[in-house]
Amino acid sequence: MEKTTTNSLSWVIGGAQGSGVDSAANIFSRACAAGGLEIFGKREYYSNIKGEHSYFTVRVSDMPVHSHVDEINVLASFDAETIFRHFEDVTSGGAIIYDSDVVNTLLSEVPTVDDPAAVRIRKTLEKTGLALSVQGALDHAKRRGVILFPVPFFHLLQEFAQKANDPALSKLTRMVNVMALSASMAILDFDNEVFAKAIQFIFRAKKKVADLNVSAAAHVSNYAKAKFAGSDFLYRLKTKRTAQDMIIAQGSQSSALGKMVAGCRFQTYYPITPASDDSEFLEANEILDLDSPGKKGSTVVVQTEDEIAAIAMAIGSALTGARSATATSGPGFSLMAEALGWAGINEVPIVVSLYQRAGPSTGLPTRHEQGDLNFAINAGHGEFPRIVLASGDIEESFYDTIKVFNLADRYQMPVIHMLDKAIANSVTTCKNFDPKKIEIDRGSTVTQITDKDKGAAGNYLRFKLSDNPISPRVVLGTKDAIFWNTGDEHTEEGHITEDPELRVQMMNKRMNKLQVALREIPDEDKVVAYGSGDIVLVGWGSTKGAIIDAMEKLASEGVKIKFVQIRLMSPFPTDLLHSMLKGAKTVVDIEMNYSGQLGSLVRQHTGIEADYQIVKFNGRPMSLDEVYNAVKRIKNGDAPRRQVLKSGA
Amino acid sequence: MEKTTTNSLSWVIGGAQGSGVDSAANIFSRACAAGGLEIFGKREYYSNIKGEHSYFTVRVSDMPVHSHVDEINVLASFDAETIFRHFEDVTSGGAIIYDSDVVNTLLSEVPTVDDPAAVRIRKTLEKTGLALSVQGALDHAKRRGVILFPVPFFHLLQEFAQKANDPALSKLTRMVNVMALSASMAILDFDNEVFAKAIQFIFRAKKKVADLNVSAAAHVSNYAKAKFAGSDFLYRLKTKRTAQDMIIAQGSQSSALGKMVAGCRFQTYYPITPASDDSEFLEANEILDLDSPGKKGSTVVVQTEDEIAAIAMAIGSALTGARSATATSGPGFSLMAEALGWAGINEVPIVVSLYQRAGPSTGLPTRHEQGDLNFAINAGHGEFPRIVLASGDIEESFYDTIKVFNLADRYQMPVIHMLDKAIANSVTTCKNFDPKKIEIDRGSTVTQITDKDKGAAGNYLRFKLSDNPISPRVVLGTKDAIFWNTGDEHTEEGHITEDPELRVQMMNKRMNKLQVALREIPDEDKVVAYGSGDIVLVGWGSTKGAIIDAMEKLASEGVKIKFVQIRLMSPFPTDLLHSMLKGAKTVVDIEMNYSGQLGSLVRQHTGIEADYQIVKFNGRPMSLDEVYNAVKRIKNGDAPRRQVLKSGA
Amino acid sequence: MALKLSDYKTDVHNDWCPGCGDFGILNAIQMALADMQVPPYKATIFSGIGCSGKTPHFIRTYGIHTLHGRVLPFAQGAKLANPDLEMIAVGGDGDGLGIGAGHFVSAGRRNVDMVYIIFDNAVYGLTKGQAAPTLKLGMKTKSLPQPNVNNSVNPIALALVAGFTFIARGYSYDVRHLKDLIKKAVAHKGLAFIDVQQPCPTYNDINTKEWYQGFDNVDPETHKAMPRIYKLEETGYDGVVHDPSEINAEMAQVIEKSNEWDDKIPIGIFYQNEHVPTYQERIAARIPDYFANPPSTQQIADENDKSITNIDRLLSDLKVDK
Amino acid sequence: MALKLSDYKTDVHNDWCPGCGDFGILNAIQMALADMQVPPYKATIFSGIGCSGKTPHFIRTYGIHTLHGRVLPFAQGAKLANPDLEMIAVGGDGDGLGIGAGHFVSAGRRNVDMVYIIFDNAVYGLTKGQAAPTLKLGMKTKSLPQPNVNNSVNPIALALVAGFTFIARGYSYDVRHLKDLIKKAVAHKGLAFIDVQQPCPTYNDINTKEWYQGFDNVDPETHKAMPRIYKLEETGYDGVVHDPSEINAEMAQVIEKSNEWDDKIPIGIFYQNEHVPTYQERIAARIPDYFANPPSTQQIADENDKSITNIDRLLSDLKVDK
Ligand SMILES: Cc1ncc(C[n+]2csc(CCOP(=O)(O)OP(=O)(O)O)c2C)c(N)n1
Ligand SMILES: Cc1ncc(C[n+]2csc(CCOP(=O)(O)OP(=O)(O)O)c2C)c(N)n1
Ligand code: SF4
Ligand code: SF4
Ligand SMILES: [Mg+2]
Ligand SMILES: [Mg+2]
Repeated sequence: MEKTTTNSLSWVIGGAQGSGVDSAANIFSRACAAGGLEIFGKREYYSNIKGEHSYFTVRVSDMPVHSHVDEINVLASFDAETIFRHFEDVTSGGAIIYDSDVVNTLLSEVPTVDDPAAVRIRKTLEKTGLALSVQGALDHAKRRGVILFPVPFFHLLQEFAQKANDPALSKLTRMVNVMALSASMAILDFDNEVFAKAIQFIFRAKKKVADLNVSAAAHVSNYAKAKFAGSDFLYRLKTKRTAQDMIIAQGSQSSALGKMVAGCRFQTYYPITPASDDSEFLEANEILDLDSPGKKGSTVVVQTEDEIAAIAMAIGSALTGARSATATSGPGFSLMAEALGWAGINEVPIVVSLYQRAGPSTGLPTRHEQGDLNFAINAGHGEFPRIVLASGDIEESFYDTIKVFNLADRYQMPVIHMLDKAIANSVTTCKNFDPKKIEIDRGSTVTQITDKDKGAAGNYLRFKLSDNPISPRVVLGTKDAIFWNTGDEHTEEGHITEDPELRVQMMNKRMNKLQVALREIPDEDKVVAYGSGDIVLVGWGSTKGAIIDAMEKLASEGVKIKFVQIRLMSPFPTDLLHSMLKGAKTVVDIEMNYSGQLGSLVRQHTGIEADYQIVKFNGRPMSLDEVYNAVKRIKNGDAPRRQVLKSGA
Repeated sequence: MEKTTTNSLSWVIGGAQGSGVDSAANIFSRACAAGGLEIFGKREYYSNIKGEHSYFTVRVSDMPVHSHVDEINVLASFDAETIFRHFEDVTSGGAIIYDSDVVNTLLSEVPTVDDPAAVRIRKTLEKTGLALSVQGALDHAKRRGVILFPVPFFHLLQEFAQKANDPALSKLTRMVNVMALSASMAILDFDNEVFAKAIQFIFRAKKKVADLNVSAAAHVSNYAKAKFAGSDFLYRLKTKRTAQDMIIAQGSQSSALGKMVAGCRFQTYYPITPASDDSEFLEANEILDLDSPGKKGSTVVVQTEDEIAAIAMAIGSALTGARSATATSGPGFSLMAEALGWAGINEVPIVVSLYQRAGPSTGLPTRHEQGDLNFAINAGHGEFPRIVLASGDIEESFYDTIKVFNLADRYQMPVIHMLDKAIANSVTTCKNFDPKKIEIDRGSTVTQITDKDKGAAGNYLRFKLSDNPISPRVVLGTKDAIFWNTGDEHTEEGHITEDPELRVQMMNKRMNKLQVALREIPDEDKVVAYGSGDIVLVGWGSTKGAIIDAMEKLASEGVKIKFVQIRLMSPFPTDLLHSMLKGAKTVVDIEMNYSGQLGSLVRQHTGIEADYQIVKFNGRPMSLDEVYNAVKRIKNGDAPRRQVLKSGA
Repeated sequence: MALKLSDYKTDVHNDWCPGCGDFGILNAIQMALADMQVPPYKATIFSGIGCSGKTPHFIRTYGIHTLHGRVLPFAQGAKLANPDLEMIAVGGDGDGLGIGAGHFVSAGRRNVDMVYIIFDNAVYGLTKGQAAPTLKLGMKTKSLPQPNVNNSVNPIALALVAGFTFIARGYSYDVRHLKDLIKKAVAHKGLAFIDVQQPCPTYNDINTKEWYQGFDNVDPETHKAMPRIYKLEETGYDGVVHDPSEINAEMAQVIEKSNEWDDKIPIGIFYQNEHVPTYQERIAARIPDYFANPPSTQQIADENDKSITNIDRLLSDLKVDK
Repeated sequence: MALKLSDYKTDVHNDWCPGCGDFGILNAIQMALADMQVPPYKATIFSGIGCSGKTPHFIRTYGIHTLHGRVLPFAQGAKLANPDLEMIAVGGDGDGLGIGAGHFVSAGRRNVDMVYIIFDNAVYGLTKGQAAPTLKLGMKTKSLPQPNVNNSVNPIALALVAGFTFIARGYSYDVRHLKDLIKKAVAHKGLAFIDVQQPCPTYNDINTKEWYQGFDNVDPETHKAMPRIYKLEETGYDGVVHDPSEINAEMAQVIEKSNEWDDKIPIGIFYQNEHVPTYQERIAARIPDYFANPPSTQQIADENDKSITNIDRLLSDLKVDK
């Protein structure tokens, strides 16, 4: 590689949980974004509080990016483990920034490198006859053309303390994260000022910490620029003017922000990764600004004793008219199955934000998978209507959140909003969210009861049978509108019935709402097609980014494919999908689970069986390269029917 | 009707819950069976303890019967409501036995006749200008050729008391059930001795009660024979020699009996209709006879605090090597979703007997539906292997119960045994169960650990990766075999791992077991075909009886159809089903739910979409006539794609 | 126009067994509502699943018949979203202390201002008489194949430890006394619990009406039945925590009284403590206008269906050019 | 050959935070097992989900890491199927007293002969520091956006009311004392509960090691920290129920002691009552050979794989020609 690569790279920072990997990556991301660049970042970590290896990948570009790549161009590290975990992925011409004090650390001295990983690393090093140490790993990289940037962090910290005339500072090893970051910025020749501002921003709650980090960063930067001047390293990040109205959106906040805008005023939760952030963000911002100045809104966020209580409380709240939701992940959702059916039979609008993570059971609790599709569609005994909508990325998830509340109100049924760990733990630059874009639709409601709403016995008929399966809704506390709810089959008033005819009518009423929904929901909320071509990738949820990016890469090579993103998972948009798949020569099911759940669903509803399946279930999201390669193989005719993707550390 | 109909009729007894309808029906069934006849009986009742209408239908024949019919040939009653509920269904030439004291009871005077039913009855009576009273209903029946048999129960009771010289007996109104039964037996000319013996048998626990009932029955019988001599009623029941080795099997006991034979020694449950009977029968018979004389076995039955504890305890027990199960219905099963996944990832053999009832939510808790198929197959977040087997009738359910334990052990996974209310609350004559027919297969187990079972570190490898996805199982307390279990993804030893490669290997290992199971499970446990013909009915579970009986009736008219009963619901027997549906001109999906869940499943796996759908979801099981008529319409080409069956009171 | 008792009755057919203790509790609730003149539309009765779970259908207020064991979370959610409504939760002993025991304990920690009444018949009625959590160890009611193998839970003591701030016991055949308890429970600021001894003539042949009346326990001198039920208030017992410092003594007294059984069964108020802030008050400490503007009544959109929530402050933090 | 402490250790990397109180509990369990010379294969450690839930992986006995909140049902099921094995259940306070509170109460009713240890750090550790059920009302640990809105549950009192027959509190930095408690709990006939005060240095900055040691609570005279932790046994406290008649007094004393907090926190045995039959004994009362022939070891088939269960007696009742 001779030419400089500007504004297109994959940067990774790694370190032990709790050592500031996130902050460093946030600073990096924000700095790039503030420098007018586009980024996509994602976080990987163990189910652990302190000590296990975590890392953050950020891809930067001039153009929008929606996914990560397998390759690393710059690896910023400050511990031994990060080298061991990632040295093989750094590209020729790429950089490894590392602590020069850890080079002699042996693989066997890092207890957090678990057996299977250690075996792999040992093999790689042994094959090339290198030492089973950081040095060996670095040598391995170097041989492949990676450029090494040793940084004596401890020594620099001491210098820094001396300079600042404050010996205590030399103990502030917590700052090495920013120091490693600063070294990357230095070799990338990133704008100092923008960088400093980003540090200030991330630490804005603690001015002193911020200032200290800025100074430490500058110190490292000076060292690195001096030391590494003239290196062969040719990646650069050049800031530009920022586009107007761009934000750097956090996947952990988009749904919560959507809930605020949607008017969700009651959220329950029981802590669980990666769903808790949604609730915690709502709680931390429980007092809401309103357009009417002087007035405030508020969200009551209740941490419940378990997920059964979480959904039950949210339903109770929904009955009073408050838009209500709960957020959870697989294990919690399993516990909600029963109450979901209660909401279904009683036609209660309620939103469940389901943040998927890798199962089954506790599974890989901090890792990624789309394994809950079948379950979300079928959770709960018996048959009742529900809507399941899946968002493909952070931006979608904001708007979808508003939409799911509308759907819940309009069709009076539980709505499951499918998100996942990949969305929740990623960050991206995108257009600022527009809170006015989606109107609030509370569906058919009554507040003044007239005789026509009442039955023969003079009682209000909550579940009135008519041509319209959607009977207007009232809320608890409405005058003249007393009704009953029961988990049993009910009469129009809501009392228990076991009458066989009424039973059939009520089943028809409830299930027919799905037909209405299917008719009314706009196409773009059902299925969205991107591009065109003989090969059609059918996918859902957070694989969208990698697919979109791979499409573009393929297109640049003249390979045109079409991507069909299914968003409405239930009721299934059979007809629309049919029309979109018409003429497809090769249909490819692509998703993040073992069994190809979407593929089965498509076949179940349309009869169309995918010709190929691309699946991944190792807990790591799909990369651009993986999708690209898998499609390439299909294109070239040398793909097996099922490709199992396996990248990711 | 001129000719006598011997040994072929449909008899119904009705009355308030708690008034002895069941006992009367049990006596009737046993008497018929003891008289060498075949019977099929089924019970319908409200979710109520006392007072609501319940009834028992028994079909009797010389030939095996497997279902009920819509028509009633003899209606035995002793209250007003039974007349109101059933008078329209009694056939011309059929009989109504009723209490002559209730004829003036007005429809409006029976509070347990709920609104929708009352409206329908009123309409019927008004249309013919009849009084809105029992008399009106009787007149209605009479006009249609029904023969009326008024019996002055109260008066007869007094006579009986006088005769016995015990005035207190006149208060024993609890005996009217047997008295109404006795009146039926009298007009059917049933053998007195066999009848008396049946009464003695049912009340065998209370000799005095038994004797009293026998005498009261005789008293009524004498009265009826004298009073109704020479009536036009032409149905007769003629006893014959009993076939050898026949039993009268109760659906509520067959699975429990199977569990005893299977060696299930630990069962947990939380009370729920209609599943509790299974556990209660096990508990009531907790001490077990063994073939080795002098030795006893035993079942520990634990009533838990909820269904989550029920499945968790059963899994805990299974880990010690005891064959362990839990039994529940929809709501309870919903609560088990999470733990099911734990058993799946930890490869624990465990059996869940799932007695379906009508959902969603509390639904129609004492009524019938096959609404939990999709849920059973998909319950629990993430992906893990499970086997779902559905029994078609009482006899099958006994043998299947033994098989499910074998499957659980052999494939080391949770097995869901699908039963339902229709099976649980029915009774039938059938060949005696053969406890030796199915061998006990505990699968691959180890008790002596050798070095080959151990890993590099000298630890036993519970989840050893090898060509065989089924790793031999040991139980807690085995020497030298310490292992770990976790809901997280695990290493071969059972420790937590987040390694992406190991993850893939473990997922493959677990899921591959399903392929092995699919290969090894005998065809007759996957799909069973009956008959042949262009029209192929595809069904599952307890609709089997009505379909088999309808097939026979159709065959007698020269209409030949084929019935394909799917038994293995998951993993789905795609290839076998494919081969069985090959050449089918018309495929008909027939099942007891709203959405045709089996139909979707068939399409999902085979691509075959049923041409017609016959569904029922009013809470009442399908009758022979309904199936017959629905198929007839298809045959005649005047059937809509979807036929919704609605019979049943 | 004053509301009458009949205004709280529905025309739904009541299918409880004849003589069931549930009738008394139903009457007491209706009488209490009438006494307090609660407008029917301002009250909601929540219930669990069981014979007791059918209660709301017989009361003409809003009625939410929820899931087995989940009545407390449903009711708490509703109450927190609309603190203006009167929420009364009812359910069986199996419902509340078996499958629902976790919610019971957690509700105590919240102290939401509402009432919870348990219909305590010591059996699972609607599923045909299995042992419920309040059935004593070794008892064999007629529907059990074997004597009960579980120890009974003590609902009063459990409520106390869980943190309920009003704890009482009623008896379903003393309807007026029970009605008064319910009124006091509704008036109480905080989470009120009433454990009602409710004979189930169908399945519980041990704790029958006659047993409560002491027919099996005849005074050898007077030859009269010695009723087991007696009223705490008639013995000078005072369950009110007048000052937080009394807590230990008060708790000890509650535990002791709650352990009385067999020959003497106290009814009345065991404990009342209004020194604990309600959950609503705790919310209001964080969200100042919570009572005036609770979740259920907040305006969320303008007349053009545009959201009126303004998230600019939060979005501005995300702006890249910040 | 005597078993050594190291025989109870696995080589699994322990990823608890440095200084976590969990280490002390882990050591105490291993030391207790070694002291008692329990053969590793004869013991199983069950756990829930949380930081605490990882414990079994560090102990070389059978280890079953179950689901969040469900450790007690899993462990009870195993113990009842094989009463010969030593079963120790462990888990977090969120696990056992939040989502698992219902099982906690119900386990008390059973009194299965086993041990349950709660790692009581007042936070949900593994999910990053949310308030756990034992965190006091109004406390704001560093990970909370707002002070805790829930009242805390009192695990000792809850265990008492639920029916646990051995109730103790330990402190994770007094490993020897805790080890002794565990040994006594194992020796106890019935369900034993140990609530272990376990500092979580990462999320709970209130109930820290320093706080337990009283560094914030310096004696104005001696200028020495006044440790909060003290030992019940050193005060002459006797928690043993020597005779069932003492129950009321004993319970009152437990409640009072369990309410001590802030300045004085007792550890040691609060309560022990061996007059209550264990669940195993209750089963044995119905199934005489239960202990000799429990579910886990019953022979169910002969050498030809034929079932040896004989249901002829039951089938003969169904015979039509009977
Ligand atoms: C999850 C679940 N499990 C089981 C049931 C079945 N069930 C219905 S009522 C009932 C018990 C009722 O007993 P209790 O709560 O004491 O009320 P009671 O009938 O005695 O008033 C049970 C277990 C259910 N509806 N849902
Ligand atoms: C059903 C379910 N809900 C939520 C979670 C997420 N979760 C994992 S650990 C944990 C809390 C742990 O807190 P605690 O029990 O106190 O244990 P600690 O980590 O403090 O030891 C939770 C809620 C889960 N695993 N399962
Ligand atoms: S079973 Fe018992 S509790 Fe239920 S209605 Fe009958 S008497 Fe009442
Ligand atoms: S988070 Fe707390 S409890 Fe968990 S390991 Fe760290 S210090 Fe221990
Ligand atoms: Mg009860
Ligand atoms: Mg904790």
